[in-house]
Formats: sequence, structure tokens, C-alpha cells
Amino acid sequence: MQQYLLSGLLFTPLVAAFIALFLPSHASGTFKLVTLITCVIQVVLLLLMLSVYDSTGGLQFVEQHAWITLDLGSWGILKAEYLVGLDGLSLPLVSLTVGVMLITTLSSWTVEKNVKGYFILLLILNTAIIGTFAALDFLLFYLFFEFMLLPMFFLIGIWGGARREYASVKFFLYTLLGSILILVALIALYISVNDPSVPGRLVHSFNLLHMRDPKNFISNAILDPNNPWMIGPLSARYWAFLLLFIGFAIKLPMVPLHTWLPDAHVEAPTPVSVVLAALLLKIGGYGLLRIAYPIFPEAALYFSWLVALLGVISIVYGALTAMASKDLKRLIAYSSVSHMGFVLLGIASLTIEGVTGAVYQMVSHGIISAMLFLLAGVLYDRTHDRVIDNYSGLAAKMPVFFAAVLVAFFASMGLPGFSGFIAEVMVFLGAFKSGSANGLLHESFAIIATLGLVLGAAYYLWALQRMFFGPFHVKGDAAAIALTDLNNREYSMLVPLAIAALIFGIFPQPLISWINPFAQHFSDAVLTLGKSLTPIH
Amino acid sequence: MNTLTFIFYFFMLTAAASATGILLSRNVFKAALMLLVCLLSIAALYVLSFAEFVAITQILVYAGGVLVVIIFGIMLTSKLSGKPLQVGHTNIFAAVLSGILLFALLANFITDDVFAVPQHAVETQGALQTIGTNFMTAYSLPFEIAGILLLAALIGAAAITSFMKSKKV
Amino acid sequence: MMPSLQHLLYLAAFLFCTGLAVVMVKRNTIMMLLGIELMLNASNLNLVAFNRLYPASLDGQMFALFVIIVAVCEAAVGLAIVLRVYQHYQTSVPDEISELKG
Amino acid sequence: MAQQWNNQLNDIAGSLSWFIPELILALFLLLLIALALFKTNRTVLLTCCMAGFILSGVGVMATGLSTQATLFGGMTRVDGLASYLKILIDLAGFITCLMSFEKPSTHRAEYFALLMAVVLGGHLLVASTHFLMIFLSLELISLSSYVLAGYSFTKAGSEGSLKYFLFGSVASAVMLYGFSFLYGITGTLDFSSQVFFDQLIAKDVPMVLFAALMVLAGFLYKIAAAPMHPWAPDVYEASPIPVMAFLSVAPKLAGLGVLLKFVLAMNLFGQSSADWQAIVCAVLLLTITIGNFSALRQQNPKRLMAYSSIAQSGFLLVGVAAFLPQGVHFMLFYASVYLIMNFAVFVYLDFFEKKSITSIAGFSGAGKNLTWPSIGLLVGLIALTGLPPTAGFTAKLFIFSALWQSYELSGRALLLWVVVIGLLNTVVSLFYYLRIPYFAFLKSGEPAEKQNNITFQNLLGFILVLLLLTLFFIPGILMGWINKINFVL
Repeated sequence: MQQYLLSGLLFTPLVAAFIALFLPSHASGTFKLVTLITCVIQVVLLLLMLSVYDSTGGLQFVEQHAWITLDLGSWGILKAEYLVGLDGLSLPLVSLTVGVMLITTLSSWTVEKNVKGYFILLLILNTAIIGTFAALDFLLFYLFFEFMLLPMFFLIGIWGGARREYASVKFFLYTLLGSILILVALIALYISVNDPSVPGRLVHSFNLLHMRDPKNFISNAILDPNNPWMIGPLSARYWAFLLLFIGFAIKLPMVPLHTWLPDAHVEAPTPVSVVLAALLLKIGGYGLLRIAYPIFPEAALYFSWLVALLGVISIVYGALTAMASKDLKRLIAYSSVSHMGFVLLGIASLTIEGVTGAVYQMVSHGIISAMLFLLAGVLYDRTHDRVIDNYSGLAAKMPVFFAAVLVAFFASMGLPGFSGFIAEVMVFLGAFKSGSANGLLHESFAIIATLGLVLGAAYYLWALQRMFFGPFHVKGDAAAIALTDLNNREYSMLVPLAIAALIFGIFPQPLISWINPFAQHFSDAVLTLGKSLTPIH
Repeated sequence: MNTLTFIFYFFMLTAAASATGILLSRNVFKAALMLLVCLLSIAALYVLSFAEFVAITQILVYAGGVLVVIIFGIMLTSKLSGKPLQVGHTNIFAAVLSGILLFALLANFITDDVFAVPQHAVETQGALQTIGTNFMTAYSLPFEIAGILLLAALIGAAAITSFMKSKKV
Repeated sequence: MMPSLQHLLYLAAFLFCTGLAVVMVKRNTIMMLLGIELMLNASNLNLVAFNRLYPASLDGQMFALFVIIVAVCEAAVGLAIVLRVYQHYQTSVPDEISELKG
Repeated sequence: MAQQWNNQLNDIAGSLSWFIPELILALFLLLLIALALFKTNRTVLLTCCMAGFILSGVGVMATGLSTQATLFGGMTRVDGLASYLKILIDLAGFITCLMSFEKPSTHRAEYFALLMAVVLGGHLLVASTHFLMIFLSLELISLSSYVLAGYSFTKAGSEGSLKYFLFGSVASAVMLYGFSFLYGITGTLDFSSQVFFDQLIAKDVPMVLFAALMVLAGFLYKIAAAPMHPWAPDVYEASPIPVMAFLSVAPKLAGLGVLLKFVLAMNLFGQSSADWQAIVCAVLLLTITIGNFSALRQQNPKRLMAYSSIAQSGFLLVGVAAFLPQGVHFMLFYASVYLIMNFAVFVYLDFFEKKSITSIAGFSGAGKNLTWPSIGLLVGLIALTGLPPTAGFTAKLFIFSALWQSYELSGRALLLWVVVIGLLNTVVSLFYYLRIPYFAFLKSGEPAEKQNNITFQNLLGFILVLLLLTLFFIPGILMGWINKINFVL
């Protein structure tokens, strides 16, 4: 029973989508209800799983079935599996997904245009995201990874703002470009890897766990770690790492591959922005931790300075651009770029603290960015205007909203007591320690990254000052009348998020106890394996 | 130079000259007639290359059939339009240049020894009989397919003409 | 003594190139057809000439005969198409036929 | 002499039993012509034609995919590759018949007879091992296609078929000239024979490569690959959609089969001095790139699909470029998937054309009122792009895997570049494949009349789309079958 829980979690939305397909499209309330029930079922399933999860037990809820097994004669057997499981990395992210999806569903209550299509796409997206986090087979991962594209494309393109078409196409193209790079690495990998479970035959396996073990590589294959090929100045394994890195960095997003994000965020409807910021961005970091680093540890060590550098650039550039943004959503989007830079820095440090911090940051940013986008949506719902300078003195008019914004902004700028603080502090610790512990990163990376914190405080406080203080003023008089404070539905979405941000800020231990074993194992494995492999470059 | 060689080169020259004539001529009808000359000289060359049956077919089918169809087509179109048979030329320079280059390339390749005729080329004896047998034995499949090809061409041509009836302009 | 085989090949190459040039130069579909016939004859001449290199079988001559048959079919279908276009456009000049634009 | 004839006649009689599918097609061709003499209603013709395709397909399957035999004294050869392509060509004919179900009923008999002739030509072409057979079967396909392309009774239709004819005749004349030189060098017309190989190895002159390239040009013309592709958009645009769907599949697959055989023969098991892998790679990169980038500018769905079919030819050639048995197997898988996805898209385009949506911008708002056909079209286009969860992705994954494997074995950097550029072209192709769904779902336009009831076309399209999805989740059902093909390289 226990082993089917994860599949249950994964496929409940898909089944619900299938059911919704056959419901009459005029009864728009039913679709909301179906989606809500699905999310509640998911929450129940997740709680069941959490109750039995053993934080030191490594991979759990593993389910393995044969999917594609092709006997190709002398070429060997091509084998892809339905292989899913959760560990200290994926469990927090899956939990985040379930939670955020529930809130997204509530936030989607106001959707009026083509309700059926919207909720079906949302359900499909739900499955795709959980699948990406749960898959342990590269082909399965890739399937879910690409499967997110289309629902997202339509969700932005149909229900988005004025320039939605441009934004959705840009989003699609960037992500597809990334996934094509991943595909090249995928082809190279599975051709080079042999599944040892079938003796006597060559089995080209997509199993991510097999790919981590240098023993499983076919000798003299292009990605064979013991005898790597040179392509130009670098070995093929280094190129493969770079392909994966760029592919996932687009998703993360990392400067300079981030330009799709502000457009997509600004044009997407509020719930979709929430999903995009809180969940989709995490897939980039997740892919690095799950695929790129463990499979190519020596390349990861070699390029750690590059990853860290790009991380720091993202932190600072994101913060500076956020400061210059005139649009509230654009500001939040760039702050996401800045915050995801910490994830890169944490991963690059390859210390237990750094990696734990990176995963913690992904969860924390998931919660906080969801809150930020919901708040931006609250304002936009009332005035249809997101330009910061068009508001002034909102604090008096909407006190509860102001309080919520205050919480969200403080959490996002990494004030102590909020989850962002814990995550960012751990990343700093990791980045500082890296120099002495494993000699990968110079301390200056950590020092420059603190600049991100300062700038973060600056742009948030400046935005607060401009929007909420001073004499009340809103551009356009008719809009001013519509400015009411939060309603109950909005409470129900924002309060849990705020509480979560606080809990994870004050009691980090439960979450860390999940992540820590993973981080320990991860950094150990990457460091030892990476150093043992011949560093040809 | 004996008579046979003279005849041979005479027909070669005629063929080449008439082909050039087609290229230069602006009159479709004259060009068609020049093609006829060309085809007949080629037929003569076939005879000199011990391919009598091909030569006969060339004269009967090609010169007698294809060309008549083409001339018929010319007459029909010129009658319908009432315009003179003059033809314009486009991109002469590019075409002639690429033609010359291609010829130079081909000629260069042909100079190769591989294409030199062996010292004692045997004349094919009883070629006519062998061709006949071939059609019934080794080449029976192509022979049948040629039949189907003719049939398909016939259906095609018939279909096209019936479009014309169905849609009068 | 027979003239060299290569001279026939030169002639064939000349006919082929002339045919190709005719197809490129002429703005009249029937003229283009004439060019195509020239090209086909060049191949035939080659086949017959090469057959002298391999007198044991008559493959070349057989091929040439089939080419003549195919040429007949091609001419028939081609002229039917030309006449049909002619009915629509009252012209056989390709440049004046421009319903389809790339 | 008499003994020799006796042997030959026995050989012919013995070959006939392998030739049943082709005999069936020829018989049905005659039957259709006979029916044309009477005023037969089109249902009878349609049934007759479909029966012909089914019987011939069943006949091919009955001989099995693992058998090999040389027939008619080296004219043709039955092997797994040819048999599989024959089945695909029959299938293409069959689906075209289904698509033609609701088309105007004039000239039906000739139409079906010509379809039959193309399919027969395709059968013969993929099995040919003899230059004469190639020439004749190619001409059979071409002459019938010229007429079929003009089957729309319009000005544009006649112009399309004229362009097709002129381009095609020149291409086949060039190919023939190439044949004549190959014959002159080797002294045989059978390019699978030992004599052919021995002679080519012995006489390694530059003319061999030049002649082979001329022959290749003829084949490339048939599969609409660069640089012999410019006819395709004009011809496709002018022809009715079922014909267009048929022409972009059946002759292409037949041409691909013979191209593969010819290139392998000319490669002489790697002993050729010419670098055939590089040639094929150059052709395919050019084809994919030209096809994709030209498609970007198109406003008409038919022209868009024409360029798409050019680009797809390039992807099919990837299987040839690998020069591995696995490449051929994966190419056959790609070919099967191409057949399904291409027809799926055309079935839906036909549906939309009936709703008088003939430009890409005309699809505006179609997603709202014609939801199911729009979704079907979307799946078809996604498959052509090569994204999951459609078999188009599996096919691309497989075919590039084969090329990658070839790269691993040979270490040629060229192949790596082909993999990378080929896959990056997928991103470009997304731009235009997504244009129709973009207009259909994202743009709101004057609503077309709302209709979601099940028509025959919708059903056909639905089955094809379902196949695309099924083959993604269980590609084994097809690959297992293809793997039985014993292909010697």
C-alpha cells in the first residue's frame, strides 16, 4: 500500500483532469470543485506519506515498473522504467507543490474565462510538476519536464494579460531550448550507461541512479568517466555537464538566461504566476541537484567557480534590476532571480550547509514568492494597475493588506524569524566554509552575495515607502473607490503561507532534518567521486 | 580517313549543330524540326554503334511518335492563341555559363582511360534476336512495368483532358 | 577502324548540357520539353555507346529502349498538362503563370 | 541457349510467388480502369481501391519481414526493409482513400487508378536493385503524381502539376544520365551485385562520384530534400489536401528506401573513396534548415506543411546518415510515425478547410468553437515538432540516438554537429508548428460556426492521434516488429 502512495499523489490530478474532460463545460462551478477536491485528496495523501517518512532512510516510496523495453539486437536493450521515489531533496519540494497547488486553486476561484480548460490545464500541470520531482528515470523526468510546457503555454497565453501571447511564446521557446540541450545530454548519457541488473547483455538504461555510478558506464563510451573523450578543449563529460547546467539554468532562471521570466510573470494571471515562481523555478535547482551534479561530479567540481559566479551575478543583477522596476510584478520577478541566485551559490559550495541552504531556499522562496504574487494579484484585482508609482499611502486605506505585504516583504528580504533568513544564512555559511573545507570557492563570493541582502532590503523598503506611506493617492479616481481590504478567500490563501514562512523561520529543524541527510550524502558523494575521477579538461 | 569514319563524324556534327540550333532558335516550330534532325542523326550513330534495333525504335517511336505529338502540341497552342511562335529567353548568361562549366567538367572526366574502347571490341552478333529474347526472359518484369507505365500515362492524359472538358475556359 | 568511344561520350555530354541550358533559358514550356528530350537522348547515346564496352550482354541497349518508351509517356502526359495550363492561362510562358507565389 | 532460357523462365515463375502484393495491385489497377468504363458509383470504387491496398498489405505481411530473396534475375529483391516500406505505402494509400471519402465525385475511377499506380510504383521502387527498375518505377510514380497533383480542377492546380512535371522530368533526366555513367564504369545495371562492387573498387575515378551525385539528385527530388526541394511548396499548395497528404508520404518513403539502398551500395562497405556519410549529413542539414527557416514565413497552412514535409525529409535522412543497422530500424520507426502524424495533421487541415479556414490567421478563435479538432491538430503538430507525449518525440529520440551511437563508434565531430544542429532546429520548428494552435487558442477571432459533433473525419483524425499517443507510451509494439528486419549493411 505504502509504495503506491506516491503514484496516487502523482496521478490523482490526471484522473481528475480526465473526469473533468467529460463534464459539461457550462457548469463552471464543478471544475473548481473537482480541482479543490483533488488538491485536498493530495494533501491527505501527502500527510499519510509524511507520517511514515523516515528522514534518515534515503529513497522511499520507490515504485518501479518496466515501461519501454526494446531489444535492439546487437545494439543492446533500451530500457526506460517507471521509477519514482522521494528523498530528502524531493519530499520537501513535493510537499511544497501540494501546498501551493491547493492555494493556487483557491486563487483561481475568480477565473471566469473558459473555466473548464483552465482547470484541466491546471490539473495536468499539477501532475507534471510532481512527476518531475518524483521521477528517478531520466526519460520519465524528461517526459514530465516537457509536459509542463504546453499547459503553461496555454495558461499564460489564454488567461494572461495584454502581452500574453508574446510572453507565452517567449516562455515556451526559452524552456524548449533548454530542454533540447538536456535532450542532447540525455541521449549521450543513456547510450553510455549500462544497467548491470541484466548480466550478459548491454542494457541502455535511463535510470538516474545507475548513471551516478562510474562502474556502470560502458568502457570507452563517450561519457565513460574512466576514459573520457575530448571534444575540443574539454572532455565530453564536461560538455554534457554544461549542457545540463544551461538547460536547468534557463529554468532556474539564471542571469543572463532569465529574460523570459519577467515577461512571463508580468503577463501571467495571478495563480499562474504563483505556480511559475513557487514551483517551476525550483525544477532548475532540482535538476542540478538530482541530475547534473551527481552524474558529472568531476565537471561539477571543475565548474563550481562558474556556477557560483553566475549565482552571485544573478543575486546582484536581479536585485539591481528589481530596484529599477516600475511594475510591482516585475519587481517581484527580478527578486526571484536574485533569490534563486542563492540556490546556485549554495549548490556550488558543495558543503552540507550550502546544499541544505539551497534546498531550504527553494522551499522558502516557494512559500514567499507565492505570497508576494498573491498580494500583487490582490492589488491588481482591485485597480488593474501594477505600476508602483501610481500608488501612495495605501497603508491607511488597506491596513490588513499592508500588514500582509509587510510580512511578505520582510520574509523575502531575509529578516530573521522568517524562512528566507535561515536559508540565506546557511548558504552564506556554506559559501564561506567552502574555501577552507573543500577549496572550491573563494570567500569573496559569499561577501559579494551579502550585497544581495542589502539591495533586497533597499528595494523592498523603497517600494513600501512609495506605495504605502505618505498621503493617500491612487491614479484614477474610480479605481480608488474599489480599494477594499482583503476578503475571506484571500485570507485563507495568505494566512497559511505567512504562517508557513514564520514556522520555517522559527523552527527550521523539521525541514532541515529532512534535507540534511540528503545534503550530507550529496556533498560527500560529489566531492569524493569528483576527486577520484581523472580531471581531464 | 575511311568512309565509315567520315559518316560517323558527319552525323556527330549534325547532332551537335542541331542541338545548338535548338538552344539558339526563338521559333518553337523550327526548334522542333531541329530536334527531329538531331534525333535522326543520333539514330544513325546508333546504327554505327551496332544498335540497329535501338536506331529503328528511335526513328519510329521517337521521331515518328514523340515529335509528332510535340508538333501537334505546338500547332494547337499557336492556333488557340493566334500569337506567333516566338519564344523569349531568360538568364542566358547563367545558363550558358553553367552549361559550359558542366560540359568542361564532364569532358574532363570522360577523358579518363576507363572510358577508352578496348582494342578489339567485339561486334554484337544477332543482337536483334537477343533483344527479343531478353524482353521475354531477363527483362520480362520491366517489360510488364513499361506496359503499366503506358497505361498509367494514358489514364493520366485522359484524366487531364477530361478536366478540360469539365471546365471550359 | 571505328572512331573512339569517347567521342560519342563527348557528344552525349554536349547534348546533355545543351538540353539543360535549353530548359534554363527558354520561357516556353514546349521548348523546355524539347530540352528534356535532348537530355534523355544524351543518356541513351551514353547507354548505347557503353554497351560497346560490354558486348557480352545487351543491358545498355535494353535500357535505351525502355528510356524511349518512358519518353513517349512523359511527352504524352507533359503535353496534356501543357495544353490544360494553356486553356487556363492562354499562354505557355511559365513567367506569366503566377497563381502560386513562394 | 535453350537451357539458359529455361532457367530464366523457371526463375520468373519462381519469383512470381514473392510478387503477389504487386500482382494484386496491378490487378486492382486494371479492375479500376474496367470499372471506369461503366458509370460505377464512387462507393464501389472506393471499396475496391481500399480492398486492393489492404490485400496487398496483407500479402506483404504474409511473406514476413525476415525473408530475403532476389527475384527476376536480379531485378528486384524482397527483404525486410522493402517489405516494411511497402506496408507503409499501402497504408498511406488506404488512409488517402479514407480521406477522399467526402471529396467531389467526378473522375473517381481515374483518381483511384492513379493512386493505385503510385502505390504500385512505390512497391517496385523500394524493392529495386536494378537501375532500369528504379527508373521505370520512379517514372510510374512521377507520371501518376503529376496528374494527381493537378486534381483540383483549378488554375493553380494545373500550374502546380506543370511545375511538378517540368522539375520532375529534368530531375529524372539527370538521374538517368548518372545511371548511364555508372553502367559505363561497371558494366552492370544491378547495383547490388558483386560485379558492381568489384568494378567500382577497381575503377575509382572521379566520374563515379559525379554520376552518383546525379543519381542522388533524382532521389532527393522524390523525397523533396534540399537542394531538389523548390517544387514542393507550389505543388503541395495547388493540390487537394488528400493528394497532398499522399504525395508527402508515399513517394517520399519509396524514395527514401531506394536512396538508402543506393547510398549503401555506393559506400561500398566503407571502401568508397567518397565520403558518403558527409554527403548525406550535408544534405540533411541543408534540408532541415531550409525547410524550417522557409516555413517560418508562411501564411498558408498548406505551404507551411509543405516546408514541414521538406524538413521532415531531413530528419528521416538522419537514419541514413548513421550508417548503422540501428539507424535503419529507427528510420523505419520514424517513417511510420511520420506517416501517422502527417496524415493526422492533414485530416484536420482538411476538416478546417471545409469550414473555409484556409489561412493561418483564419484559425483565430477556432479553438473555442471547434475544440476537439483543434486539439487533435495540436497533438499532430506537437508530434511533428517532436515533443512528448507523442510518438514524434520517441521517433526523434531514437533516430538521434542512432546518430549519436554512430558518433561514438566513429568519433567524427561532424556527426556531433549534426545531432546538435538537428535538435536545435526543433526549437526553430516550434515557431511555425505552433503558429496554428497559437491562432486557434490564443487569438480570438470571429467565431467559426460551432460544431463538435462526430464526423467521419474527426473519427479518422482521432484514431491517428490516439495512435501517436499510444506509440509514445508503448513504442515496443512497433519497434519489436521492426527489429525483426534483418538488415545487412
